[in-house]
Order: sequence, then structure tokens, then C-alpha cells
Amino acid sequence: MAKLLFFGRMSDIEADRDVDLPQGVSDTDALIDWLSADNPVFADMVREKGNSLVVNQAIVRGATPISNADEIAFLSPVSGG
Amino acid sequence: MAKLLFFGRMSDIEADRDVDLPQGVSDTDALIDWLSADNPVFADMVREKGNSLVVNQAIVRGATPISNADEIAFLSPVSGG
Amino acid sequence: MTCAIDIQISETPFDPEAAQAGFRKTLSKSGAVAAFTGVVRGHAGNDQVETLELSHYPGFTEKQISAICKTAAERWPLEALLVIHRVGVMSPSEPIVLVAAASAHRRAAFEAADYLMDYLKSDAAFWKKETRAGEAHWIEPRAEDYADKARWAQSDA
Amino acid sequence: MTCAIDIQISETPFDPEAAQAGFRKTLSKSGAVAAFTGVVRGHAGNDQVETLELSHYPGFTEKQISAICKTAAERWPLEALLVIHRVGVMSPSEPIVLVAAASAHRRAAFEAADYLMDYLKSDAAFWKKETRAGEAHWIEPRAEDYADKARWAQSDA
Repeated sequence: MAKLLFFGRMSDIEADRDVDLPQGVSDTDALIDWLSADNPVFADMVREKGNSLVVNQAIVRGATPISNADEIAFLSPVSGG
Repeated sequence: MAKLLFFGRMSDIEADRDVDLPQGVSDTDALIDWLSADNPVFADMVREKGNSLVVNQAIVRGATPISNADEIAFLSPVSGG
Repeated sequence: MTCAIDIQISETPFDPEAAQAGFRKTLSKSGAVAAFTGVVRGHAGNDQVETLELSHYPGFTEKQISAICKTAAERWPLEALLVIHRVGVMSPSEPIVLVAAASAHRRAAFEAADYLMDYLKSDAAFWKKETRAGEAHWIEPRAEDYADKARWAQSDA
Repeated sequence: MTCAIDIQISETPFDPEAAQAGFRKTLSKSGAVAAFTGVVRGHAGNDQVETLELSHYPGFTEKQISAICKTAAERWPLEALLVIHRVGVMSPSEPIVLVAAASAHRRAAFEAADYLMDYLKSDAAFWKKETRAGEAHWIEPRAEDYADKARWAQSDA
């Protein structure tokens, strides 16, 4: 099972959960498309500027291979301090 | 009586004191000459860069009139904080 | 010089002055300590702030802050760095963040604390949800936060 | 905005963290507090520092610091400023100075504290005599202290 996490604004519209990635969802682009198909609000939000995608606690850019062993986190724009 | 005060390095070689200014010592230049005549170490030190002269708690530059009613302070280079 | 780095994410209120006192006790080589304390604001424009809820990404956030602190320790001669960041639900005037930097040099202490705050504002994985007049609003970085951070890149060349 | 200005010259040891806690309690509009604490250094090069004696010009020094604080309060949107400066004979690691600046804005708090420290170092009427290996030495400003202060003049234009 892959672990999906959502932070900030995105946590309002998607719940953290463990999922069994369907065949074909083998990279982060495919994961975004798969989640977007069920949630048009997420589909818009995930494409906004300032988000980050984190796989196994490391920031990734562009399509990145994923499997059921991974933790994948969607980060809305951060604001600490 | 004029009140003379010396701070920092200059306080090592001149003592704070009340003095009766002699006739002719009517400005700060004359005061410096008068004190210098008795103390050659002061004579050198008072001419070094970074000193300040303060009359009645206000910094002055150049020859400034003084009288027996005044407080005159010689400030060596400052260093706080 | 090895810089001691202490990073704490706190689920409960912390006392920034007691933390600074403890920090100062650990120092042996530093004449200068610069510190920044951030507290929950009471107003946003004309609206009264009711609560601020801060969340983070456990593990990842600490790793990020640790990396930022190590970068600061390479850039400035520091004896110690302390970062405490609250998470959870807070009320106005409660402390959110404390950054303290200790050095033999005044400028190094100031610049390191300033640098860490800029990075915490714009880079560290924290999210803020402010409730005003019963409505929750996500707070996202402002243009000036990015501009503050950009100051440091200019002298990286 | 009126800025509350508190200036204290202390003949006896003071507690910089307790002072900051008191300062923070006075605030109602500030989310940002920047503070600088200076303590007596333990070494000067290879020499151990035995004591530091700080003197000031009573009345005049306070007037100068007050003027510097007012200038800072005109330059940045500040809610409050606190300056505590020790005088007398101190031992290594004893606090010499605390400057704290509170504002709604992080940059204003940092810059005001930094500015006040630069002016205290190079302009305020304090004199430092350090005793090392039984010998007293007057400490006078270094070129870098004047350079630190000059940073602020550049943007006065």
C-alpha cells in the first residue's frame, strides 16, 4: 500500500490514506491524473504554483517512479515562522 | 567653578575636578591649552582622533565659549554594547 | 567550529525566554546572542484573530530545518543555534517560533537568526490556518517573504 | 504609531531573559520581537579576560540612547524598544547589553535591533576597560564597528 499525505490547503479536500496503486499508476504524474479524475477541485489545486511533491520525505520534480512501498506527500504552499 | 570630567583613556591621566577658570580661558581651545601646559601626556591624547568634547551635556566642535558655570567633559573614543 | 544545533517542534506552549536562558547557559565562546520570537497576531486587517492552527509534516519538517541550520553554520562562525517551532492550535499572543543564534561576532549572530527566520517563513514545511470571525483561512507566503529570502541568494555568488 | 521606549543603565547584574519576558508582556500589537544580548567575552585572542569595567557619562549617555531610539522609532514601525546596558565591573559571561525591538513586521524588528546595537557600539558614551593577565586595556571601536554603522547611513539618502 502506498501512503498518501496531503498538507495545507490540499488537506481540506483530500484525506490522508493508504492506497493500493492500480496498474499503470507507476509515477507521480500518473498518480496526479488518477486522483484528479475523482476530484476536480484537487485537479485544479494540485496544478497551482507553489506546491511541492515529496516522495519518501525527499522533494521531487517532474514524473517520479512510485510503488506501493512509497510515502507520497502533496504539500500546498508552506508558511512557517 | 567649572566642572571638568574625563572619560575613557583620558580618565587615567586627568582627574575629574571643579576648577576656577583663569582669566583668558574663555573657550574650549584655551582650556585645552591650559590643561596641556601642565600635562604633556594629556596634550598628546586630547589631540587624537575619535575624541569628543561635551559642554553642558551637548557635543561641541571647534572653539566654544565656556565659563565657570559650565560642565566640560572630555570623551575618549567610546565603545559600548 | 562545530555548531551545536537544537531543533524542537512543540505540540504544547513553550516559554521563549526560559528557552533562551537555557541556550545561553550552554555557551562558552560567544559574546553575542541574537534571538527572534514570533507570536500569534491578534488582528488581520480589521478582523480579530480567534485561533491559529499550525501543522507540519513530522520527520520531513525537522529534516528541512536541520539542513537550513547546517547551511547557516557553514556560512557564519556560530557556536550554537536553537529553533523551537510550535504546532497545533494557538491563541493570539502565544509564541509560535523562537530562533536564537550565538557567535563571538555580533553580525554573525544577527545575520544567522535573520536568515533562519526568512527560510522558516518561506521554505519550511509548516502550514497556517487562521480563524477569523468563525471562518478558517489558509495563510500562504506573501511576495515580501520570498523577497526577504532572495536577499541571501544574492550574496551566495 | 507611538513607540514605547525603555532605557535602563544598570549598576548591578540584570537578567536579559526576565527583561525580555517583561517586555513581551507589554505588547499588544506586535507579532515580532528581535533581541540581542551581549555578554562579557572570556578570551581576547589567547589571553583570558579577568574583568571588564564599563563606565558611562550619567545623564549624557541616557540622552544619547534616547535620541537613537527615537530615530529608530521614526524609521521603523515599532511598538516598543528596550535597551538595558550594564556599567561597573563584570566577569566573563555576565550580560552587558540587551536590546529588544517589537513590531508587527519581522524585518522592522530585526533591523531596529541591529541598528541600535551598531549605534551603541560606535556612538554611545560608554567606555570599556578589560583586564587580562593583570593588565588593564581600554577597548576602543574597531574599524568594523564603524563600517557596521555606515550601513545605515547609505540608505538614509
